[in-house]
Amino acid sequence: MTAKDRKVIINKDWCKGCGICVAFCPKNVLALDHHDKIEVANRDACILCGQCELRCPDFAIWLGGEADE
Amino acid sequence: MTAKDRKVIINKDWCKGCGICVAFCPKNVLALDHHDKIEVANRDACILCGQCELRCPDFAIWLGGEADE
Amino acid sequence: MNSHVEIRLSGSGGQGLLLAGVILAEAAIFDNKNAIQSQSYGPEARGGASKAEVIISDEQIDFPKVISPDLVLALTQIASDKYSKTVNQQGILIVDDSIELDGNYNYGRVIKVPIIKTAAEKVGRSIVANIVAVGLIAELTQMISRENIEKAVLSRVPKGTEDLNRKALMEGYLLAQSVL
Amino acid sequence: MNSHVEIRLSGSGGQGLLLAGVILAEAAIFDNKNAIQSQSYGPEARGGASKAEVIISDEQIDFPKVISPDLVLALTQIASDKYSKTVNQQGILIVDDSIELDGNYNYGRVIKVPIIKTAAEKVGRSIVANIVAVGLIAELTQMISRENIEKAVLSRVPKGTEDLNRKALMEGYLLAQSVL
Amino acid sequence: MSKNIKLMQGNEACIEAALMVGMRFYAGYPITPSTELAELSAEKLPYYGGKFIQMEDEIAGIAAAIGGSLAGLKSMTATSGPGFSLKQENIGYAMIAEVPLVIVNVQRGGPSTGLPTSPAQGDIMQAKWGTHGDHPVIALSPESVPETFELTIRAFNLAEKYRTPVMLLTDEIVGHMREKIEIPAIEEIEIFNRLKPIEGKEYLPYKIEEGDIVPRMASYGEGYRYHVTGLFHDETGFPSNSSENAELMLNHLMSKVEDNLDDIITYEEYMIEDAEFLIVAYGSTSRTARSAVKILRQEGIKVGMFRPITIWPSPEKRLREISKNIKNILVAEMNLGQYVYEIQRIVKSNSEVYHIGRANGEVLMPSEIVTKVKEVL
Amino acid sequence: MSKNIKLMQGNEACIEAALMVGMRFYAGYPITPSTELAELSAEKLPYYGGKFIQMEDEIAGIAAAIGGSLAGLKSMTATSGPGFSLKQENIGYAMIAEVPLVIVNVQRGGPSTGLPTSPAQGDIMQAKWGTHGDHPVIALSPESVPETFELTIRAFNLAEKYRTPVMLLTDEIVGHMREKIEIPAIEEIEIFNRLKPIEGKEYLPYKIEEGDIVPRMASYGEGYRYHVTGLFHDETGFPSNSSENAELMLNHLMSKVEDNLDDIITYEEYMIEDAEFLIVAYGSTSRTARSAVKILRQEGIKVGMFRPITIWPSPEKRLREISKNIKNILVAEMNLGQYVYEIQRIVKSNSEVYHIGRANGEVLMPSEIVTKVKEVL
Amino acid sequence: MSSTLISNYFREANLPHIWCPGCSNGIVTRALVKAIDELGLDKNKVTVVSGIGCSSRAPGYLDFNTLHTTHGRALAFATGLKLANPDLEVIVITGDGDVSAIGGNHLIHAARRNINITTIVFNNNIYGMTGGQYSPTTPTHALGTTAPHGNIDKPFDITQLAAAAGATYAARTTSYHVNQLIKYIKKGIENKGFSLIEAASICPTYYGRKNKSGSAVKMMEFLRDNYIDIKAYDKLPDDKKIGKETMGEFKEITLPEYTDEYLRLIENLKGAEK
Amino acid sequence: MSSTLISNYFREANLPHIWCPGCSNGIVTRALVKAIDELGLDKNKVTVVSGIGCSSRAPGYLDFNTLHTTHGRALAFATGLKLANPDLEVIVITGDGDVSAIGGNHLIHAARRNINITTIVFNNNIYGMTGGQYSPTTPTHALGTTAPHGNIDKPFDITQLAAAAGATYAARTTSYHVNQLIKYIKKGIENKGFSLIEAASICPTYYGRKNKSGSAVKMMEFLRDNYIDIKAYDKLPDDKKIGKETMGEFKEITLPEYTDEYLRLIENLKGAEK
Ligand SMILES: Cc1ncc(C[n+]2csc(CCOP(=O)(O)OP(=O)(O)O)c2C)c(N)n1
Ligand SMILES: Cc1ncc(C[n+]2csc(CCOP(=O)(O)OP(=O)(O)O)c2C)c(N)n1
Ligand code: SF4
Ligand code: SF4
Ligand code: SF4
Ligand code: SF4
Ligand code: SF4
Ligand code: SF4
Ligand SMILES: [Mg+2]
Ligand SMILES: [Mg+2]
Repeated sequence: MTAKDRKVIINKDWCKGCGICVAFCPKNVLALDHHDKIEVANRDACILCGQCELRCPDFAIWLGGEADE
Repeated sequence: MTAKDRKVIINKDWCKGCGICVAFCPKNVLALDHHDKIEVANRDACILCGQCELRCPDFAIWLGGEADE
Repeated sequence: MNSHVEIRLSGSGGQGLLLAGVILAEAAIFDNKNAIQSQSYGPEARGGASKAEVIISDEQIDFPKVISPDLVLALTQIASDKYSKTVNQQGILIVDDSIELDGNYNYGRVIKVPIIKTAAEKVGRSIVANIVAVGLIAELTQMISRENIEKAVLSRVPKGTEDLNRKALMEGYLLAQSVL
Repeated sequence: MNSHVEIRLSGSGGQGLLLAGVILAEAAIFDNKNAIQSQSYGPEARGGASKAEVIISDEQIDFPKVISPDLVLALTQIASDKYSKTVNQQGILIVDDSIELDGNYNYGRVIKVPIIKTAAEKVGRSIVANIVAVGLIAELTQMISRENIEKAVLSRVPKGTEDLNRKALMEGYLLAQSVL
Repeated sequence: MSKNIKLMQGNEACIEAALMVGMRFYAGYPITPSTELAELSAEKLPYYGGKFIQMEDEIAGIAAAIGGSLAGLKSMTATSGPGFSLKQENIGYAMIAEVPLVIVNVQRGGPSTGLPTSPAQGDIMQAKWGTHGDHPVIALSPESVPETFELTIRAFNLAEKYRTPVMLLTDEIVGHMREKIEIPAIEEIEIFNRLKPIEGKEYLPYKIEEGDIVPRMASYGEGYRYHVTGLFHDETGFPSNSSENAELMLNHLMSKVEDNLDDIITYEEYMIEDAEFLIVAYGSTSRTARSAVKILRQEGIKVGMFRPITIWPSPEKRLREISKNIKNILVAEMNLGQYVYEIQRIVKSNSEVYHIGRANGEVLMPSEIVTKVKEVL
Repeated sequence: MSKNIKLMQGNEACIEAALMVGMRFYAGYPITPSTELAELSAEKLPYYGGKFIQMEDEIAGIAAAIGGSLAGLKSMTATSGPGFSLKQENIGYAMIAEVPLVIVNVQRGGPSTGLPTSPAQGDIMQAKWGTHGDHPVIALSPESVPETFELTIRAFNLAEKYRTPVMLLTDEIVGHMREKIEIPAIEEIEIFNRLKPIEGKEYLPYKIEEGDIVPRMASYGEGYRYHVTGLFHDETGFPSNSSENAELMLNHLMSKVEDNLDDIITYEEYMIEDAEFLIVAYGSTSRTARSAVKILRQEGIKVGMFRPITIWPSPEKRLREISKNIKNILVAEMNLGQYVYEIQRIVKSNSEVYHIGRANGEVLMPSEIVTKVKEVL
Repeated sequence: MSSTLISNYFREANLPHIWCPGCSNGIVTRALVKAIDELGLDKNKVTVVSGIGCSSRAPGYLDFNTLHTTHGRALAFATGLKLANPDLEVIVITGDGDVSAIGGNHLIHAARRNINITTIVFNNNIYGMTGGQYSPTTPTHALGTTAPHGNIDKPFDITQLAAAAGATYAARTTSYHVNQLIKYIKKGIENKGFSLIEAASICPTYYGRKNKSGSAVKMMEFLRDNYIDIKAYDKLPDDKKIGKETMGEFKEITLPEYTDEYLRLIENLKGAEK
Repeated sequence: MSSTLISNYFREANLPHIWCPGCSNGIVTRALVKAIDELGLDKNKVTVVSGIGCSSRAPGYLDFNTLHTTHGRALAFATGLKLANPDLEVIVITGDGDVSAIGGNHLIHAARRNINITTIVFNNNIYGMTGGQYSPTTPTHALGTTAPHGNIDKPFDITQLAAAAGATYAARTTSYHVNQLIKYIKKGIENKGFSLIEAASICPTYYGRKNKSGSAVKMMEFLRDNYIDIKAYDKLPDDKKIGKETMGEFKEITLPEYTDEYLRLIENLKGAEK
């Protein structure tokens, strides 16, 4: 996988809606949906910095390849 | 009791013959007898410094009044 | 209802069902009945389904746990899946209207009402769904006097929230009347 | 002596009576006998009287403690005051010559010899009084072969002190002969 | 006086009672399902001028509580399984030093960390035999919230009267359930306070005054300047190695309990007059058993229940007597067989003894006891 | 081969045997009268490539020993009364996690610090019931130095075979006395090593393979990467709250011992063929008892001795059988009455059970037993 | 579905974990795994030991040799494992209560021996597992269920305590500063001796609620805004220090390691008479 | 027959004591009593608590309220006594094993709380009572019955450990430097908070014999010649530091005391609804 193929991937089942990734994303890419689960609201803004992955307590968001949303 | 009346007093029954008072008496006043019990060998040299009393582990020697040897 | 009623309240951790159970039990005691309230502890309490149980009786209560609930309340889908089927055939199952029940199963009398929504929209705070449920249950079963229900609610909720909770209770009564 | 002999060795903490007991027991075993050695622990061991016990027997030894000593050794006055009277009437009491015995008491056969002095003056080290005592006891009782006594002594004393201890043993034998 | 009726948790009732009987010192370490005892003590004691301290572990908890008692305050510590194991060494200390103390064990599933949030009655034998050496044990086991209140008071009174640690063995069910309780007025409560030294008389800390059961107890700081040790000691409190003294000391420890069994032992007999079958149960399980008795009686089966309230010392005399007329005894407990050993010992060949128990975190159900009784019959 | 006969202390024989059976890890904390076990391990283990560590306390001692065992080494810890009390929590851990381990308790006078340098048999019941919750216990009690050797080997073998902590209960007398012992050649010693996972087969750490008694045990670091916990767990080793699973797990723990009593239990019968009176004694006290039997037999009194060598589980079946033909049983032990409870339970009304005991630091004398027997007769 | 890091090192069948929403235990556990991954350690040698507590549940999720012991005793068990088999890479996961209340003694002794164990302290300043009692690191005046009138205890600085007891690597950071945390954990594992890394953590459920600290996000912001590198902190004027906490590497030295010394002892005795 | 100091403060009926010839336990115990005498404390309030060990036998000889507890637990018992009755002047007598091996946790927690207890550590670097096993303060390479091949452990500095854990007064001297010892004990008692005074001591019977340290006199000379005041020590060139030990006052600060804080809590709640 090349860096180019990487993107933010989420696993809603594991997300507990704490909002940490949302709050500390430098580019406001993320949001909670009305079930309080994570969603990628603004993928284009993402700079693949990985802050969300570092701080998600539930391993529910990461930078990787393939997975469709 | 005035300071003048003070002298080295010993309680042979309690002495266990460790020799500590003998070794650290600055004036070589003390000695162990042939039963390894403390005795005042040279009372006149005593300067009443109290080092012996401070270090006797068995409370067998002290500066005080009255007691005859 | 009977002189010996077993109630199981279920939902998720933060919904205050323990408090609801305590209020029901205390109100029963104010009514000169006997009552026992118990709950399940354990990892279950962190996420997953949580339950609180109450037994109300005119007699001495020996065995302290609910054996065959005469009334089951379920506020979440997970709780409903786990506990709805435990209600006895003569009993009442009360579920929030957001819940889907397994159609293949016979639950006794089912009452499906918008408890959480009522709390959120009519009272203004979804956190008081538990008190709405208390009002609903009290009114449906007619086991305990309204007076003592209110007394129990007011003695157990945080200072400053009395009006909110009185309102919630009232909405519970109304919900009950809507299905009576 | 009997086919079952109980020995009590007493003195003060530093006199090595435990070692003496161990040597006697081990020598007995080398002689194909049974033997048990035990001692008293506890604050007693710090100052005060100390004792070591040995049972030597041709039979199996059941009860492991000395009940009625056939031989008591006392090396200090305190030990003697405490233990000399425990020797049985057919037994032997061995005391160092520095010890005064209670004249009103009947101890069986009393052997009073200069054990410590012998060690100090004849062997040159009062610390080997215990080995002098071993030689004395072995020779007096004739329970164990000299060969095995010596073997046991040499197997248990610190390296480099063999000659000293052999000498002490010899002096013990001689002391015994002096009273036989 | 209007009745003071409340809905209360077992653990709450315990602290309520403790405060009323005069508990003024609590030292412990949190552990489920006993934690409320610490939390409520922390909350309430300061209002009474009493002290709560959360220690670094359970060993320190009981140690500090013993210290509190020596300083003159009625003291308690509480825990559950793992913590009870850790406290064992110092339980023995309190016994030999004769320090009044109440130790609560809200039992949960074991061994080890086990099933921390589930009820069990698995520490029954441990309560008696958990610390090394020979020692007497007083342990009480309540079946309800009101009885938790009652027995907490009794535990403190026995502790003070017999100068010994007293254990309150409850379990997760009794500790956590809420039930109706009538709190008596303070005047209605019988309170026993440790006897203090006789003024003007020479005080030997371990000498028993004529007519007394145990030595009188001065508080540290009151002017008596005495010595307390976990070594065998004589009347003066100083260590002694003499075997005669050891015998005296141990005999006193044992006999202060054994000579006063009638005062210490309580039990309940339920429908046993005409019973042909006896269920023995204690603590929360006796509620299951009572329920089963009712069901069986309805079916005409002559069953009764014997419920030890004082678990240790066991109600040996009475139970042996009853057993003479009973063919079958079923011991019901939330463990794999503990108190049943004691029952077997007591009834000898008088009765056949059966056991029903479980330690999987689930309570015994009335129907299970009913079935078992019928099986035996 | 020439015989290897030595004069050895009980504690010495224990370590000698442990080294021969393969003990390679010792973790403990010194306490009289068990200290020689630590001292000898410290001295000798490094020569065998084994490890000794003096931990900060007894709790850490057993914890580290469990760690040593999980890492694949045969491990032991040793202590006396106060330390045994402290180890209780982690004894339960080793039981539920099924970790092979040998725990030696060289008994001294208790409770508490008690009589630290005097012998006693006061921790007999504690060995069985000292930790919280339900659990099986295997405990052996030697009466002599040679038997200390023998039972140390047996303790390790049982620990490895049944994946459980095994206790060796000796006392100050057996531990400290020197006696004749013949050390066998290593080839003559039967050694059991824990079964390792079947290669190539999926490994579930708590699954019992067909034909096995206990789950096979991988060492940490061997590639199996499994989980061990003190919580109730299932075959996978992971915690489980299900009551069905709890039942399975506990049943396995209990039954691995209870289903193999014939393999685990040993005892000695001495002159019981024609005996009308039976003395039950164990450990060093059985030497007093044997002596008393000989004296009484000389006087024509038909006395025999039954000596449990495996103390727990108790030799219940055999003893109940014997008791059918015995009117009076005297239990002799160095405590105020402990094993006698078990004997009373076992023999029911078959025999009258008497007790002679003491916990004052003095051993029971043959003459005392003789007198007591005559008194009863 | 999860990242390769998670699927490589976690027992996915046991996920999702039981920790509360916003609990930082997951963050720190992931940081540990990331450090292990970056170091390229052999999974079969990595051995993770814990005591009892919310944090101590972590080993159950990790695909290594894992051991969940009794409350407070993790380091004592770990010491046995490490000495018995020095090839194991032993890592201890523990909570503030586990390691500094009931387990305080094992901490200072493991540090004193300088045994090669890396200890990660999940310090949320509270007993999470039992529902919010104050711990030895709860700040003075803070609330806990056993400190309903405000805590009068003074808190330990666990990192400095470990350093004083003999740890050869001791560092603290927070569950906000995750990259730093990963770096410290790596250094701790690489240090041949006793290492302790304290991760200031959050328990929104008990500490947060009781102390009105706000949401998990608010608590993370607190960590971000109030933890200052020790060197920078030392330069602050006294009034600016108030309310600030320190982080950074507090100790990093080299001393003989315990199991090494033991192996040397064995080596020295080789050939000697037993 | 004895000095007035002894007859005023000792239980003479229990003397002579059981300690070995030359054991410094008697020296340190007398120093404590001398300090108490000079401070003019009320004997009825002085409460001396110990654990188990040779040193811990001291309370039995002292005419105060005395408590001989279980091994390692003295500070936990003492904490209960002090909190239950803050009027008691609580002094703990303990050995290096008692306070820093099995009792290490209670030490750091009593220090952390800054509870007003004065702890006197009789540090003879060995377990005397049980016959010479190495302790957490036995120097590396020294011999003990459980370190027959030489100790591989690193020793604690108990005084500095207590200081790091929170003690507000922490000082060390030796049983040779008795006047200094008396002075430190007095300062420790006067300090309103947790104080620890370590007295470097000698055990000629076990430590001495095993390590060929010579007679009690020789061991006292060692204390005299090798303990150097910390300030002087710090100024020494590195090569001169080798083999030297430090003494002096390591910490002396003022912080709120635990029982005071508790009494304040009670005061604050007065009149409030229960
Ligand atoms: C011997 C023992 N005492 C007490 C407990 C109860 N207990 C379990 S975890 C815990 C405290 C946990 O706090 P911490 O170590 O800070 O972990 P956290 O839950 O905060 O992650 C306690 C008191 C126990 N399991 N065992
Ligand atoms: C729980 C427990 N473990 C072990 C012991 C045995 N023991 C008694 S004193 C002691 C060590 C004493 O050493 P230290 O505290 O340094 O005192 P010292 O005798 O050197 O003055 C030990 C290990 C005990 N009594 N209790
Ligand atoms: S990778 Fe960075 S920018 Fe992209 S969503 Fe995550 S935190 Fe935001
Ligand atoms: S940090 Fe993780 S759990 Fe929290 S909202 Fe984001 S994805 Fe969900
Ligand atoms: S007082 Fe001083 S000079 Fe006199 S004997 Fe004592 S030490 Fe020597
Ligand atoms: S110091 Fe004391 S015990 Fe030692 S020799 Fe002198 S008087 Fe005797
Ligand atoms: S209680 Fe606190 S520490 Fe435990 S999982 Fe929840 S947030 Fe985390
Ligand atoms: S053994 Fe050592 S510490 Fe104990 S009394 Fe003797 S010299 Fe003192
Ligand atoms: Mg925590
Ligand atoms: Mg010491």
